[in-house]
Parts: sequence; structure tokens; C-alpha cells
Amino acid sequence: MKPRYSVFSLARNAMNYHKDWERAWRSPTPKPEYDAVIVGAGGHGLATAYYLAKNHKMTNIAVVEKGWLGGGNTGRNTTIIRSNYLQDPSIAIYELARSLYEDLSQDLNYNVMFSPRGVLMLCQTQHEFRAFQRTAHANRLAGLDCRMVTPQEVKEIVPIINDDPNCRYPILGAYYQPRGGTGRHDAVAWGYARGADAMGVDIIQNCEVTGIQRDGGQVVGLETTRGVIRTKKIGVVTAGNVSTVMDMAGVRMPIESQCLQALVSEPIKPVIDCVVMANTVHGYMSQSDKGELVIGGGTDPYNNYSQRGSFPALEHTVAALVETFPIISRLRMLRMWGGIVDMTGDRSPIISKTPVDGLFVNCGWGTGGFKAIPGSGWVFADTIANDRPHPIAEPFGLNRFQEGRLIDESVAAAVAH
Amino acid sequence: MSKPYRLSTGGRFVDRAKKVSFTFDGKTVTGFQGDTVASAVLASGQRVFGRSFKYHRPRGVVGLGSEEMNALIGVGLGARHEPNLRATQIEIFNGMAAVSQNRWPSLTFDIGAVNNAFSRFLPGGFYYKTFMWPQSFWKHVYEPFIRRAAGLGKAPEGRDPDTYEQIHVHCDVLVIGGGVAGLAAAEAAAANGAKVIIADENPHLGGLADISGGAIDGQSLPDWSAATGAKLYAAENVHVLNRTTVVGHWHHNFVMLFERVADHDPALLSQGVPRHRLWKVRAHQVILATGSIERPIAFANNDRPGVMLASAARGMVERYGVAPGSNGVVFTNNDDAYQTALVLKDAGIGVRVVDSRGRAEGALPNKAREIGIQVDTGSVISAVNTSWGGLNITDVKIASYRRGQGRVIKETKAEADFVAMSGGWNPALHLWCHNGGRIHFDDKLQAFRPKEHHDRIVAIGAANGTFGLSQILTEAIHAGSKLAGSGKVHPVPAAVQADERPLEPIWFAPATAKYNEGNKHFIDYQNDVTAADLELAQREGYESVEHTKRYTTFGMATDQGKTSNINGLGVIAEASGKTIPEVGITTFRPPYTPFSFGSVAGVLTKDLFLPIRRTAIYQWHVDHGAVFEPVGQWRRAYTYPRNGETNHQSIDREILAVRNAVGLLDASTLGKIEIKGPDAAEFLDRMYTNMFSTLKTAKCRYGLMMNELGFLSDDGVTVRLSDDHFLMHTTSGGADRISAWLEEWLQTEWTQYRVFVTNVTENWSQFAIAGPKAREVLQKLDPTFDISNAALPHMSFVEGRLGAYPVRVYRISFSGELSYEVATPANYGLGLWTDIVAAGAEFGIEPYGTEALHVLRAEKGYIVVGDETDGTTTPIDVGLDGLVSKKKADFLGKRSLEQEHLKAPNRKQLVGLLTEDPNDVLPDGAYAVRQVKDKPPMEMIGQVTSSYRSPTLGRSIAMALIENGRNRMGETISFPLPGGKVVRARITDTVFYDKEGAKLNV
Amino acid sequence: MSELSYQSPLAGVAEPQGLSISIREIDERGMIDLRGLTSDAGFMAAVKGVIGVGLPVKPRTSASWGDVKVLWLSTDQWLILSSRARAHELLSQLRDALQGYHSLAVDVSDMRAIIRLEGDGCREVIMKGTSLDLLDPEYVQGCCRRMRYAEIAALLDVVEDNVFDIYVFRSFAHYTWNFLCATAKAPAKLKLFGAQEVPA
Amino acid sequence: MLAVKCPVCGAEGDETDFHAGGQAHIRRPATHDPAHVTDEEQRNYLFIRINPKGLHFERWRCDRGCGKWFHAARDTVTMEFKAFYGVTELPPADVIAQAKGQWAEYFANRLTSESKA
Ligand SMILES: Cc1cc2nc3c(=O)[nH]c(=O)nc-3n(C[C@H](O)[C@H](O)[C@H](O)COP(=O)(O)OP(=O)(O)OC[C@H]3O[C@@H](n4cnc5c(N)ncnc54)[C@H](O)[C@@H]3O)c2cc1C
Ligand SMILES: NC(=O)c1ccc[n+]([C@@H]2O[C@H](COP(=O)([O-])OP(=O)(O)OC[C@H]3O[C@@H](n4cnc5c(N)ncnc54)[C@H](O)[C@@H]3O)[C@@H](O)[C@H]2O)c1
Ligand SMILES: Cc1cc2nc3c(=O)[nH]c(=O)nc-3n(C[C@H](O)[C@H](O)[C@H](O)COP(=O)(O)O)c2cc1C
Ligand SMILES: [Zn+2]
Repeated sequence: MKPRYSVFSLARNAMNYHKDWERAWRSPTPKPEYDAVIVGAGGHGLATAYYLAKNHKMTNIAVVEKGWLGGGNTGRNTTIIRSNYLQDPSIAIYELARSLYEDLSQDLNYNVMFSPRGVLMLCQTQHEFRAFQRTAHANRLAGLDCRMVTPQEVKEIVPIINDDPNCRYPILGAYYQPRGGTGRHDAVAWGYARGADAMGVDIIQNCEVTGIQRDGGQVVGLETTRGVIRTKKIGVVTAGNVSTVMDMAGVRMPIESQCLQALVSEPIKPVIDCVVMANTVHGYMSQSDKGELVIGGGTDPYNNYSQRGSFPALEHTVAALVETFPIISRLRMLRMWGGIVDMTGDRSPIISKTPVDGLFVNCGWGTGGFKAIPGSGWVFADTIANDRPHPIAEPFGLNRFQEGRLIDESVAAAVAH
Repeated sequence: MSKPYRLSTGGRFVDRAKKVSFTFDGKTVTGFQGDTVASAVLASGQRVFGRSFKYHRPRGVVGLGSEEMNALIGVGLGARHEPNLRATQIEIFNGMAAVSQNRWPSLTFDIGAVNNAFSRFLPGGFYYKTFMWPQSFWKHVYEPFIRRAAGLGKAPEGRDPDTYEQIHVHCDVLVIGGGVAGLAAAEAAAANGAKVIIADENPHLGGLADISGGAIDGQSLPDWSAATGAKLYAAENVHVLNRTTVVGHWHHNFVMLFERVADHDPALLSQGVPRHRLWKVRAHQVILATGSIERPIAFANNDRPGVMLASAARGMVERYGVAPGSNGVVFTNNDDAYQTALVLKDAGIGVRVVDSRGRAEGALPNKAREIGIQVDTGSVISAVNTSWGGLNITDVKIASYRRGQGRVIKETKAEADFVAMSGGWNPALHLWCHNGGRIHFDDKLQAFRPKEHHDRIVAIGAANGTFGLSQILTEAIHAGSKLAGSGKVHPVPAAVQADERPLEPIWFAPATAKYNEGNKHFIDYQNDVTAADLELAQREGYESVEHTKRYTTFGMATDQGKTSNINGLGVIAEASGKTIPEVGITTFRPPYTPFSFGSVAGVLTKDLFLPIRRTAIYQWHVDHGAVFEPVGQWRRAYTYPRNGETNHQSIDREILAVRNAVGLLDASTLGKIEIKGPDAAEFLDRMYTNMFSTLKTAKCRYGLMMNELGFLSDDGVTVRLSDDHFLMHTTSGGADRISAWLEEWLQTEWTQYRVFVTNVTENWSQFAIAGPKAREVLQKLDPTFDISNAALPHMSFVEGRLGAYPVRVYRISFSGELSYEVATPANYGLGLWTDIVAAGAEFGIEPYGTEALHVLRAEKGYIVVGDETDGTTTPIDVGLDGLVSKKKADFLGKRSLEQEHLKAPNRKQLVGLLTEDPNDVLPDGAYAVRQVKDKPPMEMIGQVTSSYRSPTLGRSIAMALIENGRNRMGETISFPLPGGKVVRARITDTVFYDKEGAKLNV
Repeated sequence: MSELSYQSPLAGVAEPQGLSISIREIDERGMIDLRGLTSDAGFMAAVKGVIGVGLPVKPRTSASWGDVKVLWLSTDQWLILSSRARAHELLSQLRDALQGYHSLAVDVSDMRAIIRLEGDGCREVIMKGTSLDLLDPEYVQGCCRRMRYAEIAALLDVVEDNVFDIYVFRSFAHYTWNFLCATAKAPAKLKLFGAQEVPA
Repeated sequence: MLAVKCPVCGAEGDETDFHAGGQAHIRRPATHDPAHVTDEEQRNYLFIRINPKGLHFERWRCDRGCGKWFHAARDTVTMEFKAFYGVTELPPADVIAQAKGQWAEYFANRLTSESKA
């Protein structure tokens, strides 16, 4: 067991100029064989490993990562956490995740700064208003704490909002999840990594999977840039790179990889204390604890593996936010970046067994999987450990594309973050 | 430092004849025209400009231009306030109000500075280790506290009064940077006939030339720059942009330039000149001449006001006639910084040099010794001491040094009030890297240099790691000539410059206590990241440079590590036993320096934010009190309340008018697409679920369209104009989408079809005249136009003249009443509309809006795609099985309908609902549950898709998609509403009014 | 019986003030959208017979004959311009002449609003809304093309060196007009390339 | 911002003047034999995509030019376009030769089936 983090350990270490802190995780060399190997040390992969060890006592396992852990989309998202989705299967998994976030810092003994500051989804057309009303009814009966709020309440919650009733898209109300919010994205990856490492999981960075070995219909190992690793269970959790990895096992995926961008402003003193999403005009914004306004853009409409997007996908968002929050006009953009998101045909994730025995896949989170990390790891670990879909994972199987059993969230909200 | 530090002479940029006054934190400061806030405030004797992010340490000016990371200020008042600006870049003007940031209550006494005292408890990443208990404290106590303490400046108050714009430009050659390299390259390219744009972020061209020493063709560098600049300004094929920062480089040489058009002159703003202009440049070739950025050397307390870059110190003297202090130490590992010593000495300022190298025998060091400057080689500054509060430097500690030495054994104190440091120069390769240019580490420079790039971009001059003047010119002129026009290479002028000896890397100087034992060696000044923080991150396993960056926030401040990146890598390399290239560099991302959101929005704000589409009747609707509803980009009249009516009342009045007399609706937004060709009928059979090849000429048919997934995507009435010619109506939102959809299938899948499609939506104004008296109104308008039931039965079409108006008349109905849709060319639309209103007056005609339309159709059980359907709904789900052809072999979506789930028995099906209490109107989107429980979760079986109070029936009606609904006719289901109320409703047929359709065929 | 009452898309719009170029609505123009195949010699000849000039087949060019002008829209689509009064007659002649040829001719005279820009600096003004390189030699009299302008689709016709017509769908007329008023403000006037003053 | 060129009308411009239309060369099974489309074929047609890191073949439309659809070969990492070609055509032979993995397989199959026909 690692020494715990606390204000006392901080004080104790300060006495010695912090020279005695232990490593948050080891840098192990790969063993020749594991009981299971997770490919991809993003939030989903690390959470899967953590729960495999914690809930299923599988500790002879590894996570292999081609770069640095948490460096994929987990390290570059706008950190919105909410569970007020429309479709039942979505509500189930996102709410499981959100509720795990509530005490994740304590569970991991790592402050992931889950900040339930509230998520406001604006209604700017009658149609949108009705769509959110529907979601509100569905969510209430599913047991979520969410409600519609009036334009006056919106103004109270977000004083900097443009409440001019004559503007291009006046605010007719909003759908509010008070216990949605944000989290510190990097810390989620780091906390899970530290937690998994403490239970013996090998997290192997700079180790790219280059081949999947099969014996007939069963996986038997992985080829990596750090050698061959034998294993009978592989969980592929590589987000934007899932098609290329699954291709190594001959499994073709219903996925396209596109670039999704985000940007931050220069840090300023607090001006907005919740997450605001304006779907009609395609913009959303929150403010980080450090003071930057965190803004998400759109995806480029073509496949892209470069982690560099095109400017128009951000431009419209910025114009929309200048209109929604006029004071930002004189603030400045500090940095923009992109991530490679894995888009499925129905914009819902895949948590599934595959036609190859021992090969499992968790992907398709696209533009909105940060919020799902704890829940996804929980049910995927269960699926891998028991070799059958966890009930919450079941609707997200690959077979849905063949049966037409799509889980289409875009019907409720154009932006699915 | 407190006395004024304006030198009696000098200052190339300032006009001593013109005094300019402004305020800094409310105190009036007077400088000269051409001063920056930094130079003017320094000249006034003040060194502290702000407080640092985490520890609230006092901070002063370090740099000379855009690399500044410390002296951040806010400028302007109220809605015109702009935070976080670099004082070194802000040109002063009369009346400017500048303020310092991140301090309370005042700059010299800041409560937040207690963080400094506790800094030992706040190492990099400390917050991940604490603030976890009790759980609820994060949101309510810790986080609000952290948030208030963090952030830098304050946001402006209110809406920005200024304007912004953008422009697109194409050029043969874009030269980024107007230093020696950029100027020479632009001149060569222009001479070869290329269309050239050259942009520099500064008000003056010349880059660092004016403080670099040397001569070109016998001209001093400032003279040469001015002369070359003047030629470029005068050239026909060159566009010169000053005060313009190139913020980013994207795919295929798309480059964005941020021009600060009016920030320096409020008179321009008041004339209405756009404040900022964003240039979107597509360049055939890009020449990167962005120069280099000097790097600091870390030592204990190196962040104290008065510690600055060597180039900044000499820039202050030469450009503004401002002394950085009265007695300084130049701390260097290279020859270039000796120029600073020479300049200081020349200006009568006390100076000595501390050089970390064992030997310094180049031309410049020798010259320095010659004129009597004390040079200590093999020495470093190990620390500076300050007066109380850290506001002023009192002395520096100097120690002897050998490369790799860990701790200082012996140090001497020297009085000094400022330090000018130089750790070498880093090529500014940010833009090179934005779009994936490769770089490599140059051991001699101890810096990264451009290597190769897949776009057409070359780097020259200091940006390419080339520092000798002759080499810079050769590179520049070759690049400029070769990339452009004739390709003729121009002669390279002769240049002279003192030659320089190599530098020796040093990232931080040792001190008596090591940097990780409580001494603060700042690497990233703005985010208060010290060498110890970087080392701790390594030790804790955050080994990747990207981890270290995110764990410590190194390089993440508003300067994006311009001066600190390589130093940080150097520290990490030493801590981890790797080389700098092994450590690697973090990703460069746009923008080069922060730029305004206003410029990104450009003119697209307020009423230009997104286009509003208007029908020809728009102004009439406005004049008649319409409440509008956005439908796509259209604004449609929702209802027309009058005499203090509520929306509800006016909607009811409009509905009853249609049911009992006649109503008039502006339906111009409906899509209208002409489709013609020998294969048109067969093509429509592919597009629609139902059959169109059997439709007779002059007849109308309602059609359904699915996407390939089998879900409803649009509907509308299509009329056959002649054997090979159809006119299709789509929903208002569907016009462009569906016409593109038709084209797509014709062009990509059924290329053999001979069919043309033309979208004529906007050519026509189209109105529905609906109600039992509709015919009478039209007859009154033109008694000769035969629209009798016999001549024009339901679902038929006629073209002709209604009075003077050319019209197409469709006998179709979305209200269930006798109804005509009349279309006339849009420029006649308003005329016909007003005529109909006039003719209808005696029949009680009322214009009605979209909401009345929706209630009317719901009373008849007609669906609206988008209300009854949500993108996962099939035609079968909404009970339109009859419109899904069994005969046609193939049409869009057909195959998908056969998928297991789309045929499943328990799918939700469209039904009508009548609430038990007729006064209960079910909310839109309310869900029915299998069984009501006292608290959630409850299992849901379907949802209301449309719900209204029907004035016609005097009760509520609704439609809903309910699991297996069509087999549940008569069953009563329950809708638990917010607040605990449960509404019960009986499942019925969806048609609530005139089931047999008697009203239609009259 | 009613009189025909006519109203152009920008009827009643306020005279713009303080612009660096002149903008005004061009009204009463007849427009026919014509589709057909250039490979169909009969079609091409029939059209020429009616309008007096062969359809331009080179992308982004126009052709004129008397008061009729044809703008190339696509490889199989053209916009025939005439006076509004003539459009009707032209259309029926075309329809007669095109009997038996696979084609589609529609009167679209009311579908678009036309705004004329005149004066020095028009190109720069338009380039504030489009990514086309209007300084390219291609954009001389006789050139026309579709473009993305501001946030919408538009059609540009280079009438003369400093005279441009912008065609937009009718419903966007006011938006386009306002966009032009915002980007053509005199204080925002811009001249690209050419001799510049050296700043003080 | 990609610079795209339409092979039909020759218009060159920003990607915003064009419309990206996803993977090229997808066969719609129902067009050919509507009565015998298996669930798997339909799924492949609707959802399964070649999603290569590297050379890709895709559809574009000249949205603000001639309005025609066309094909492009583009590298999804560097974003470079290798070719623009007609909507009913195959890419130029030298570009086909650069195709890897599933694309290489696809073109090999198409070329053999076409040479048989
Ligand atoms: C700009 C942006 C904004 C977003 N905003 C939000 C938001 O506000 N809220 C939200 O909920 N979601 C958001 N998302 C989505 C969210 O970030 C992702 O869904 C989520 O992080 C995915 O996590 P992951 O673990 O599946 O993937 P990743 O974090 O991408 O991890 C996958 C890992 O697999 C590794 N890998 C790939 N190939 C190989 C290989 N061959 N061998 C070994 N390792 C490999 C990668 O290096 C990577 O580290 C956003 C995404 C982006 C890009
Ligand atoms: N001897 C040395 O060690 C040494 C070191 C540094 C500089 N120098 C001198 O510096 C000069 C180098 O010439 P140069 O022309 O290569 O560089 P430069 O630094 O003189 O000029 C570069 C210019 O580009 C501007 N710039 C940078 N990024 C920009 C952006 N994104 N947008 C707009 N403008 C941008 C800078 O502000 C600067 O004005 C020479 O005079 C050389 O002697 C010498
Ligand atoms: C929520 C959030 C906040 C961020 N804040 C900052 C910031 O304050 N400063 C900064 O330089 N980058 C910030 N970034 C961006 C990162 O520096 C980085 O660009 C991003 O993680 C993507 O990685 P890459 O640019 O290295 O590819 C932030 C990123 C996220 C996701
Ligand atoms: Zn084209």
C-alpha cells in the first residue's frame, strides 16, 4: 500500500523539501505474460484496470500505452460531467459514472477535483425547449436530479449571460443538472493510474501495440514495440485509434476518427460558476479552477488523425459564445488543440465482446466520454472478468448495428458532450 | 529604485517633443510618444508591475516585446477593459488607464503574498494530494477559495463597444517577421514579381536589428531596416502589416494574422475603425522569419523586479532612453549579451559582466574589457537580495562556477540594482510546429531548430538558428528569390558584425542551498513554477515532459513558455539524467500570442451573428404584431396577438377562425423543388417510401422520405406537373437538405438516371387559405378562376391567374378544412397576401401562425416530422404503414426496415391520448410509466409527442409514442408529472376531428 | 379585381450612410435557371437559337447577346439574365425549342436579390466575406461564380472592373445588405497591396 | 483549413466552400440486388468504415462551385491531398499503388473483378 496523500503528509514532506514523496506509479518492464492486458492508458483503460484489480481481484494485468498515460482524449477534453441523457441505456451508464465521480477523490486518495457546479443546457428555440422538456421528464422518472429553469433563473446562475429577449436566439429557459459539473481531467487518469499501480497493475508507457496474435478464434498475445506479451484477454480501449488496433485482429469497426477541438482563454478572475451549453448555436463554456474559460469546438467533417483541427470548427463556436457571453469579446484565446475522437454511426459508445474470443472493445465515446470514465471502467472490467456483458453494457454491444438497435442521442441534443 | 530613470539622451522610438500622460493604478505617469507602458513606468522609477499567479510575488519587466511573461497589466475601463496585456507591447496614449493585476489591496502590499510564506507547503501539484476531506468541502470551501486566488486580470464589464472584422487574402509569399531576415527575403521576393505580404507584430520594422550592432552595405542596421522597410511600403506588389501578429499556421499554408488596428490610438476607434482585424491568408509559400527569443538563466530569487533579459535592458536604453537601473550586472553564457554591457556603459550606467564560461575571448568580451568593464568568467549569479517585500534589488551574489557544479561553496556580494541576463537564444519555431513541422536539437545553440515540413514553408534567419548577419542575409535572399516569380537570385549585400564564440549551456546557477531545498529558481515565472517543482514531478513519476507540464503547469501560462521552455527541459534533463532531445518538447499550439475573441467573431455579432431568413411577407407580420418563432434560419409568425390578448387567446382565435370561417397562413418557407426528366418518376419511387410513378398529371400526393437507416427524414406533397416533370414540397427545414440529398443520389448512385433537379423554394410566396369559407374568399378575389370542387378536387393542382397574379394553386390541406395553397412569384407575394386579407375581411379571415397550424393538424392526427418523429422513428411507428410500398423492390431505407429491431413487436407506436380530465393538458414530452410508484425510478413506456388544448373540441388532446400502442386502444395509462400529480389518459386513435374527412371534400 | 402589386426583396431598405463604396439593389431583372447537357448538341443549338448566344461552357464565365446575359453555374446549369419583362417570353420560347431535349428551364426571377457594388475598393469589401482571391486575374469582366459569402451561398458576377453584382437568395437579402453595410464602412476601408504610407 | 480542388470545374478553395461526404467507394447492396441483402451486408454498408491512419479515399462536393460530387485521396495524418478524381472513377494508378491495408485489398479486388468483366 502506498502512503496516503493528505494535508498531514503534505506538511510532513514539506519539512524535507518534498524529497521523500514516492512515485505515483512505477515504470515496470513488461512481463512475458498477463491474465489480461488493457490496450490504451486513457481514462477508460486505466479505470478498467483499476476495477479489474479492485472489484474482480485480477491484479496480474497490464495496461500498455503507446505514449504517456492520459495523453489521448482524456488529457485534452473540456471536462464536462453530466448524466442527463435521453435514452435509458445512456442514462444508466452516465449516471453510474457520475455517481462514482462523487466520491472518486476519496476512493482513489487523489483529488480529481470533481466539481458539481451544475450544467445548464440552454433552450434557444421552441423545438429545443420541447426536446429538453422531454429529456427532463425521462430523467426525472429515471431518478435523476434535474429540472427545467426559467430565463430569470438562468440569469441568476450565470449573470454574464446575454439575456436580451430580442437577440438572435433569446434564452427561453434551460435544462439544469445541479450535480453535473467538471473534473480535473488529468487527475482522473493519474488517480486511476496510481490506484491501479498500488494494487500491482503494470502500467507500461511508451509501448505501442503493433499486432494481435490469435490462435484460431482466440487471442493469445500482443505484439508491442517492447516485445511480445502473452495473454488470453485483451481489452482494446484506444479511442481514436481503435480501428487501427482492431484491424490487427481482423475486426472491422463502425468508427470514423475525427478531430475535435477545444480552446482556452487567458486566465481571469471567476466570471462563470457552472457549465453552460448552447446547443442551437453550437457553443459551450465553463471556467477552470485556474481561471481559463474552457471552450469546446466542433469536429472537422472528415477523418483526421493529426490532433490538429481546422480553424472553422472553432470559429463558429467563438462567435456563438461572444454572442452568448458578450464580455468575452475583449478576452483572448490562449491555446487551441485537438483530439482524435472515435465516432460511431449513432454517436453512442461500444462496450462489447467481439467475434474473437478473449478480445473486448470499449470505444466510440466520441465527443463525450470523459464523464463516463468511472462507469465505463466499472462495467467493462466486469464484462472482461466474467466474459459476458455487464447488464449496463449490454445495450452498447457491437451487434446493435446489425439489428438496428441504435441508441441515438443526437435526437435530443445536437452537441453530445 | 525610485528616482526617474529616463536618460537625458537617446531613445530611438520616442519623440521627446511629445509628452503623453496616462495613469497606472490611478497614478499619473508621463512618458513620451513612442513609449510602451513598460518603458514609461520604468522611466518614472517604478519597477513592480504586478503580482504572480500562485505566490503573489511582486514582478517587474523581464522582456522587451511579446515574450514578456511578468509585467501583465489591464488596460481600459468598464466595457473597454482588457486584462493580461504585456506592458512591453502596449503603446501609451493620452488618457490611457492601466492597472496592475492579481493583487489586493495594492501592488506594494498584497495580502495574497502570504502564499509565498507558505510556499513550502504548496509544491507543484499539491492540490492533488489534499483538499479531499470532508467531501463536500471541495465544492463549497476549497474550490471557491482556489478560484478566487487564481486567475489573473479581471474580465471587462458589459458589452464590447468596439468593432472587429476579418478579411481573406491570397499571396505568393507570406513573410512572417520583419527583422533583417524578413525584410531581405520580402525585398528579394518582391523584386522577382511575387505578391508578398510581410507581417510583424511590432509597430516598427527591423526586429532586433536596431539593438544587434553591425552594418549592411555600409548602413547601420536601423538605417538599413528603415530604408528597406520604406521600399516595401512603396512597392506595388507588397502589403506590409505592422502591429500584426501571425497567430497560427494551418494545413495547406492557411495562416492567420491578427492586426491590432486601433488599440494604440483611441482617435481611430472613435472614428469607427475596427479595433482588430483578423487576416486569413492562403499563401503559396511561407517564409518564417520570426527571429529568436532570449532565454533567462535561473538563480535564487531570479524573479525579482529588476532582473531582466539582456536584450530588454539594452532595448530599454536604445529604444526608449530608459535606464533599467543605475548599477547592473550582465549575467551571460554567450557573447551577444556583451552588447548590453557596452550599451549600458555607453549610457553612463554602472555595469559588470558575470560569464559562466571559463573563457570569454570573442570580439565583444574583449571590447568590453578594453573599455574598462569588469568581466568575471567562470562565475555565476547565485542569488539576488532585495529590500523588504522583494520590491527592489539591493545586491547580487556572485560565485565561481564550473559546469555541473551542484552547490555554491563561496560567494561574494556585489551591490547592484538590476541584472541583465542571457542564457542564449531560442529560434521562434512555434509557427513552424503548429502544423507538424519537424525540429531537431542543435548542440551548438543548445536549442531546437526547424528540420523539415510537409507544407511549403521555410525558416530563415534567427528563426532557423542562423545568427550571423551575412548568413542571415544569404539565407533570406535565397529563400525570397527562389520561392518567387522569376527565381532569379539577387546579390547578397555585404554585412559586417562582430563575430561571436559559442555559448556554454547553463539552465540554473547553483546556490548555497540547492534549488530543491527551499531556494526559488523560477523557470516559468508567470505560473510560479520553480526548478524544484520540475524536479519533484520527475521524482514522483510524472516522467514524460507532458506529465511534468500538466502536473506543474510549466509552460501553460499566457506566454506559453516562450522564454522558459528550453530552460525547463534543461532542468528536467538534469533531474532525470536524460538529454534534452530525449526529454522532448511539449506541443506548440496556436496562437503564437493570445488574440481577441472579438476578432474571431468579426462582424458576426448581434444581428449579423447568424442570418435570419425572411419571407416576402415578413414586414407585414411585424406590422401586425406577430410573435415570431425561429424555424431553421427562418423567422415564422407564431401567432398574432392583438388588443392585449395572450398568446393562448390569439392562438385559439386563429384556430377557430380556420374551423369556422377562414384563415391565412404564410407557408412560403416550405421547400419547393422541381424535378424533371425521363426518369423522374422512377427516381421519385426510389426517394419516397410510397409510389409516385402512378401519380396522374395535375394531382398531388403526400410522400414520406426515410434515410437509409429506415427512419423518417422528411415529408411533403408532390405534384406531377407533366409526364416527366414534378414539383416536390418539403418541410421548411428540409428544402436545402432534401434538394442536396436528391442531387447526391443522382450524382453518386443512380448516375444513369436522366433527371434534373432545381430548388425553387425562394422563388415563390405560398399561402394556405383554409377554412369553410376559403373558396368564397378566392372567388371574391377572382370570380373567373374556377376552383370549384369539380374543377379542383382535393389533392389536385392548377396553374393560372388569380386576378392579376400568376399563381399555382394546390388543393391540399394540413388543417382538415377546405384549403388551398396558393403560390405566386415572391415579388408579388405581399401584394397577393394583402389582397387576400382585404377580400377575406367580410368572411372573417384571420392570419394564423405556426402554433395554430400545429394544433389544427394535431386535431386531425397529422404528424409533424421532428415532433412525432425524432430521428429514430419509422413510418410504421407513426402508423403510416400504408405509405410504405410493398410493391417497389427498392427505395431508400427499405432494407433497413427489415432489421430485427425495427420490426420488433414492442416498438413505440403513435397513438392518440385523451386525458381523463379534459382540462389536463399533458406536458410535451411527458412519459407514461408501466406502473406508478411513489418514487423513481419508474419504467417508462413512451412519451407525448404533441399536446394541446383544442379550442375546437374544448378539451385537451395529445399524441404519443407508446410501446405497442396500437394494440392498446382504450387502455388508460398514467403520466406522473413533476410535483407528484399523475395524469391518466386513454389511448385512442390519433384523429380527433372529422374522422371521416367530410370537411375536406366540399 | 386586383392590380398586380410588386415589391423587390430590398424594397424600402434605408439608404446606407458612410460607406466607402456604393451599394444598391438591382431590381426588375428576369432570371431563368436552365439545366441541360453540353454533350447534347441539339440542346446547345436550341438554346443558342433562342437566346442568341451559345451557352458558356468554360467554368465561371458568362456570355452576352444584346440584353441577354448567361452566367455559368455548373457543368449543366446556367442562369439566363434579361429584363424582367423579357424573361417570360424567353422562357416560353426556350420551352418550345427544348421540346424533346432532356432539360429543365425554370423562371426564377423572384428567387434572388441582387446587390450592386460599385467603386474603388469593392474587391476588398467582398473579400471580407469570401475566401475567393478577387485580386486574381481570373476575376475580370465576364467572370462569374458561386461562392460562400458571409454565412450564406451567393453568386458573384464581375460586371466591370469596379462593379460587382452579388446574387443571394431572396430571404437573405437583408442579412447580406447589413453585412455589406458593416464591412464597407468608410473607416474600415482597406487597400490591399499597392503603395502604402510609411507609418509615423 | 484544407485547400480543396474540384476536378469537375477546377475551382480551388477553402474546405468551407466544399462539403465533406465521408468514405468513398461504398457499395449500396440494395441497388444491385434488393431482394438478397443480408443483415451483415446492410450493416457493413451503413456503418462499417475503412478508417485508415494514412492514405484515405473519400467523397467531397463542390458545394459553392459547380455543385458536383467528386472523390479525393487524402492522407489523414499530414492532410495532404494526393489526388482528386471523378465520382464514378477509380483513383490514378500511382495513388492506388500507395494504398495500404483494407484500401489496398479493396482496390485489388475491384481491379480483378473489373478485368474479369
Ligand atoms: C476536445 C475534446 C473535448 C471533449 N470534451 C468532453 C467533455 O466535455 N465531456 C466528456 O465527457 N467528454 C469529452 N470529450 C471526450 C472524451 O475526452 C473522450 O471520450 C474520453 O477521454 C475517451 O477516453 P479513452 O480512455 O477512451 O481514450 P483516450 O484518452 O484517447 O485513450 C486512448 C489511449 O490509447 C492509446 N493508444 C492508441 N493506440 C494505441 C496502441 N496501438 N497501443 C497502445 N496504446 C494505444 C492512446 O495513446 C491513448 O492514450 C472530449 C474530447 C475532446 C477531444
Ligand atoms: N548574435 C546573436 O547571438 C543574436 C541573437 C539574437 C538575435 N540576433 C540578431 O537578431 C536579428 C535576427 O534577425 P531575424 O530577422 O532573423 O530576427 P528578428 O528577431 O530581428 O526579427 C523577427 C521579427 O519577427 C517578429 N515576429 C516573431 N514572431 C512573429 C509572429 N508570430 N508574428 C509577427 N511577427 C513576429 C518579431 O517581433 C521580430 O520583429 C539579427 O539582427 C541578429 O543579428 C543576434
Ligand atoms: C480543461 C483544460 C484546461 C487547459 N488549460 C490550459 C491552460 O491554462 N494553459 C495551457 O497552456 N493549456 C491549457 N490546456 C491545454 C493543454 O496545454 C494541451 O493543449 C491539451 O492538453 C492538449 O495537448 P497537446 O496540445 O499537448 O496536444 C488545457 C486543456 C484542458 C483540457
Ligand atoms: Zn466544382
